[in-house]
Amino acid sequence: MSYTLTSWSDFKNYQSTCYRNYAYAPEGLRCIGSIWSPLAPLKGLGDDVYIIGGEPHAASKAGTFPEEAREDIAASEIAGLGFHTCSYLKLFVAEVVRDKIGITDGTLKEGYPKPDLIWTTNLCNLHSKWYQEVSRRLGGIPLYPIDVIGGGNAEKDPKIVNYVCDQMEEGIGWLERVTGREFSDELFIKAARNEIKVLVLWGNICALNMHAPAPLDERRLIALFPPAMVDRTTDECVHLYEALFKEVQHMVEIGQSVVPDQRYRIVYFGLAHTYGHPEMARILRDAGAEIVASVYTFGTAGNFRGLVNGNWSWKPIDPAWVDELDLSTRRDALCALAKIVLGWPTWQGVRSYWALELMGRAMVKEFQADGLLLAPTRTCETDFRNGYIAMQRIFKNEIPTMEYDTETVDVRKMDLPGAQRKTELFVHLMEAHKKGGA
Amino acid sequence: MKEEKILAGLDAGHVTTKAIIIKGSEILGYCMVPTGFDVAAAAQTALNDALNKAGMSHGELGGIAATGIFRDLTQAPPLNVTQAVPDYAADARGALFLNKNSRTVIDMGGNIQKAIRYDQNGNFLDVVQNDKCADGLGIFYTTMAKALGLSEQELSELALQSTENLSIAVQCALSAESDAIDLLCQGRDMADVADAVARFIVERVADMCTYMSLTKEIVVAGGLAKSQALIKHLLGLLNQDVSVLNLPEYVGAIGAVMSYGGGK
Amino acid sequence: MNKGHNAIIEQFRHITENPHEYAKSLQGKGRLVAGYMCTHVPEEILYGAGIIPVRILSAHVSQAMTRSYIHETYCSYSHDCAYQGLQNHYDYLDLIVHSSSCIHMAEAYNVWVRFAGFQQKSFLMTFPHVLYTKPARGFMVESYGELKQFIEKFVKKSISDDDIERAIKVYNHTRRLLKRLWEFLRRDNPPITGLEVATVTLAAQVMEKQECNQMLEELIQGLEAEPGKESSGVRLMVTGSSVDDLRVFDLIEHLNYSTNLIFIESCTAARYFWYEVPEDRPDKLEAIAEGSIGRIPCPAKDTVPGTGEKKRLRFIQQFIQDFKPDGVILVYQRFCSPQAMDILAVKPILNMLGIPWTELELDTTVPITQFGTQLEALVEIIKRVEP
Amino acid sequence: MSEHASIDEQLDWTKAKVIVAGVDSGAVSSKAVILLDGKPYASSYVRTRTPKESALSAINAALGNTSLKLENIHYLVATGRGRTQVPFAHETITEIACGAAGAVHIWGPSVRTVLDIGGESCKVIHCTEKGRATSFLWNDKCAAGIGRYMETFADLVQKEVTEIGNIALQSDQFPKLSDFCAVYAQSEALDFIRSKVPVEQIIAAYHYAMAKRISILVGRAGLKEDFVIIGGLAKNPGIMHWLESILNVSRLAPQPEWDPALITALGAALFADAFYKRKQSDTYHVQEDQQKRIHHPGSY
Repeated sequence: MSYTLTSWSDFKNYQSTCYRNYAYAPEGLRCIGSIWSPLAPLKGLGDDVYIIGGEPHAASKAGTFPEEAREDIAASEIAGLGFHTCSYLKLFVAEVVRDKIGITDGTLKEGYPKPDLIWTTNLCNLHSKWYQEVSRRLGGIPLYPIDVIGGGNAEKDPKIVNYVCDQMEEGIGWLERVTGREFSDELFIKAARNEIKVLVLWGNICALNMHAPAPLDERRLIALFPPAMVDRTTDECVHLYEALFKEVQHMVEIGQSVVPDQRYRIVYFGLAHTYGHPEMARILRDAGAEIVASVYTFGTAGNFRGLVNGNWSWKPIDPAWVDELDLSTRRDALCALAKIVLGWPTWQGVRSYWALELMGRAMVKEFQADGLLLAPTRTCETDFRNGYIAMQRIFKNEIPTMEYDTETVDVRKMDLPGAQRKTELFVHLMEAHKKGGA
Repeated sequence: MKEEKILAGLDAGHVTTKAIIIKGSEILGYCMVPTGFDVAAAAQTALNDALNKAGMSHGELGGIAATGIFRDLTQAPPLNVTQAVPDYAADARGALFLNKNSRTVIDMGGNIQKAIRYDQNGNFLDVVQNDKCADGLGIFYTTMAKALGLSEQELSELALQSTENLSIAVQCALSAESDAIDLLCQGRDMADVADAVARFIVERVADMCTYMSLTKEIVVAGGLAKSQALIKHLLGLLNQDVSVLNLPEYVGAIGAVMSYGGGK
Repeated sequence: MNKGHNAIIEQFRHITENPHEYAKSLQGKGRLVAGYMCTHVPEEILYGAGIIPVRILSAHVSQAMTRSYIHETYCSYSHDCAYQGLQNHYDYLDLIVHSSSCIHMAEAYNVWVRFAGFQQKSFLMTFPHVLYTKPARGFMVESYGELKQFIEKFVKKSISDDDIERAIKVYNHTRRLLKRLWEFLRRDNPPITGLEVATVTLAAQVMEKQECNQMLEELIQGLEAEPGKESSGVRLMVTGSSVDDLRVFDLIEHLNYSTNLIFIESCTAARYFWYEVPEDRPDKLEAIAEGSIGRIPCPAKDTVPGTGEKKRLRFIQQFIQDFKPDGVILVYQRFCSPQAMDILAVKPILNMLGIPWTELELDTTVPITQFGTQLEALVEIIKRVEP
Repeated sequence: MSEHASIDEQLDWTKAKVIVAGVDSGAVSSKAVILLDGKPYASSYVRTRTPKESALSAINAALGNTSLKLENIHYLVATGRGRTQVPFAHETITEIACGAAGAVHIWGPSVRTVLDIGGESCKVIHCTEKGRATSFLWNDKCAAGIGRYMETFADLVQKEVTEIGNIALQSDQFPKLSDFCAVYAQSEALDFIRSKVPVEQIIAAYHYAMAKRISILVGRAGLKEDFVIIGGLAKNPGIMHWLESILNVSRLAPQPEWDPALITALGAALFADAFYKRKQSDTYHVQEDQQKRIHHPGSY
């Protein structure tokens, strides 16, 4: 019998509340930017700072309003964006162009709520250009991009950690001057500890999937990680994930899972979620094939042991370590935050193919995978789609490996017919592999 | 020894539907018709024509095995299809039947391309398929032949006479077609343009094949396999020995029969 | 034009057509040669250590086979550079150096290191993506220091401040000479064509700079004394991504109407040399960083913190003011996102300046007659051709 | 589209003072238009194999079995992608300028935006009331070949290319195909067979997808009314219907006596007429500048 999570609706409400606050808050500061940037510095300006992150917003808009999303993307191409630019970007800028915003509670608000400032990063060389376009179209919104460089082992490289800390230090000065507000170190340090706590907790929740049966599957993880993306600096967010962590630990103790039939455990490397498409999900479910580990949901908002003397490990970090962290000064908090962000698997895999390979090997081993599903995204600059090509070569001889040809939110570029053929084949290959014992 | 059963193989593909009649390991008759967006009708016509060519009637069939992307659509009455086989499984079996020591088949079909590695019993071990931008290469080859006012065979023969190595965009059929037309408008020799078109198609297929370790004895199936110009380039790009199966476009249909117990 | 500088231009052209032969001739004289793909690599540090940096350029031959190394939605420039490595065209290089560039060129570099045998003879220098902050400057200087240490180990001898200063002066001299060469095109009837200047600039990127400076000085002296050509045609300026396919410039100057290619704002032309490193500074790496920050920014590294402004647009408007083009040609690599997002902002500026423009989408192979039609249509609009 | 040619018997070319012609050597088809003292006398539409050969067969088809010979034509302007391959042309002008001139000549001075959907490319041209092009936008590579692939699609559904446009009008309920490029739309259309989508709906979906892609190009270039559509695909009612409904703008009604595919060739003939008259009155200085034949760029 499949287990149903009790805290499911709290997650949905938290995300919708964040969006409604951003869209309808009568006063306070509206801030947009990439969720790949450290968010805690914004909370040093006060409790009334409402955030929308570009990527989760575009993803949830496409999920909640598929037809609107299709029109958004056409509108962005009419507005002149490149035909091959990132479709998250197109969808996000299109809401500015069409002057309406979609909210995860299913409502569409006419009139795009203009942000007061943009706090972003430069993960791919497009991120800052993404928000340059929003800033330009809304008459010049102040924008601060943090260059996080990324790359394997970055969180252990003092040069990169200091570089990110120095930029955040300068950024805090900029925030004060641009908003005219006092920056409260106390609020910032509390927000920083929450942010680090949520990221570590999420790592712990994901790592529990190493068990058999894995308590959660990728479809649930994808729905449970947005709050950690949209605003992970609040106490409620920490409580949400602490409650979820307890519940999932309990599921492991009683051997329960949201998807009990796990004849085939799949590791998933990719941003796009074509497997979530009803047709693909049906084929996998009918064969008892479940995605138990994914670099996207694990690696976008989760921290793990990571690179330990040359090898990657998806084992979690003890949440208690976060409470004992000495964050007495602003610099301590900044450095701890920089290390956590630089530690994200997605940050490390983008610029270092060797780190991505190590992550792939570790995930296949630690989560006892029967199959590896790769989903390179057609227009995403950050996506490690080159890494997938090499991974396909490495893993093809070890376990069944299948590569989709897909896209984040531009359904026109998803190869759904091909994904269907490849999913059927993927299941046959796993059956043959298991039977042949090869 | 019991009289061998007479079996029919149906391969319902995106662009063409193939039918073949086999008794034991002897091919009696075959026919190919355009699918034309109506799989049941195409399957019916192909099977009837194949039976006529084999001089047989529907009743004498011991069973019909279907494969191809639309295999389940052929199971509509009046055809009583007894078994449906995935296309990659059928390709492997069919290729092995036509060439005993082959271990890899590259199927260059009308809309999709795939490469299959299999063991000595014809069980598939690994399969790679093309991505969306490489869809429709077979259709593109026919379009280009028509654009140059040639048949597909003539396009291949013309390509073999090419003297200069021209490049056209490698992304997809659309950009290749637009670049090929551009070369013509530059006054380029048609043979060179035909050769560039052939090389583009094969480059797209060959690069897909490098994802899989290509075992010795590579054979080629699918409608495009009949064009020597393509095969010449495939040899060059894979720099491995490659041979074309006879009746290359019927490999799937033959494989369907073989995986249904035929060919003993 | 007298035979003198025609011969020199021919020498430059020969080098662009046979870069490998030229590089091997340098090795024949006992010099070490290092390749680079992204122009943020500080060539002065390599040159100071006696290594000759040469730019890795593409060959414009279709290379579908690179789709099993680099995803197909990467720009054709990255595919082509990767293809050159996989085809072992550059095996003779003693070293390749890369700085964290746009992700497409980073992947081209990765292919060389993983699959083309450059594992042991390569160095990746981390480099900032947002250049206009104080921390970025410090990060750059630290990165240059790391590169310097690596090179010193590689050549097994230390690089003194004087070595780097000499290199800075030689490279600044090349930059000044190239600038003077391009300045000829500001005249109404320039003594040299845009295609020839582009050819010389491309050759300069693969040459030993002192030898290049001598040839440039001789060429410029010859051109000083040269009266301009007869009536000059429509003045066209190119701006956009890297273009190392000289056929595009050849086409621009050989349309059905007489046209002059008067400027190319691209990373294989102006963006490569339109700056100087401050000389005789106590801290040489600091000076190189200051020079690098003052360059025309690459679209992948062009965000001014605070305003989110694209600094490159200031340079483009300045070039339009100085070179007075009648029309602008926007070139962009297919699948290049940073460039596509810049073109979006350049078009309104050109419309406000009332300068007609057209876009050319570059790929491995370019549709010459379609481009020819677009360019001639642009000239017809400028010349107000009507029945 | 089948090849055709037509001649206006009432006109007698021997009495004409000025005989000019325009040849549009397109990627998919070649067209020719002959004017006698500015009045349309003959026109032709032939399929292109190679531009050189097809341009000649186009002008010969237009000349037809009249006694008018190629050498009697005072001035001939070639246009289209293969215009440099037309040896008997006095001059070449791009299809951007010719499209604008032809459209304004037919539909009058209110025209400001001309959409030219040829076999290979798709261009949006802005022009003045005098038919002079002021700006244009060419399709990107992913939108190439929409015209050519319409014919390929017709072959796939085993129908005439002139038929499928009307069939597309029969259904307005259909699942959506990818409208990013013709290859995606074609491959997804083939996959609709799996879910038994009726052929009429698939044809309508394909037309909607192509119209949507073209509408994005028109929106990107900017549409100022009045709006006209020329080029071979303008004869496809399905594309026209969806294009107008997506853009929410109606084009000026097509002129019954003018096949939209011939308008660019007409524009070339108008240019030939103007250049010939100017050459007579010798007031035109740009002349020698445009005489320069095209030089073939370096080898590949």
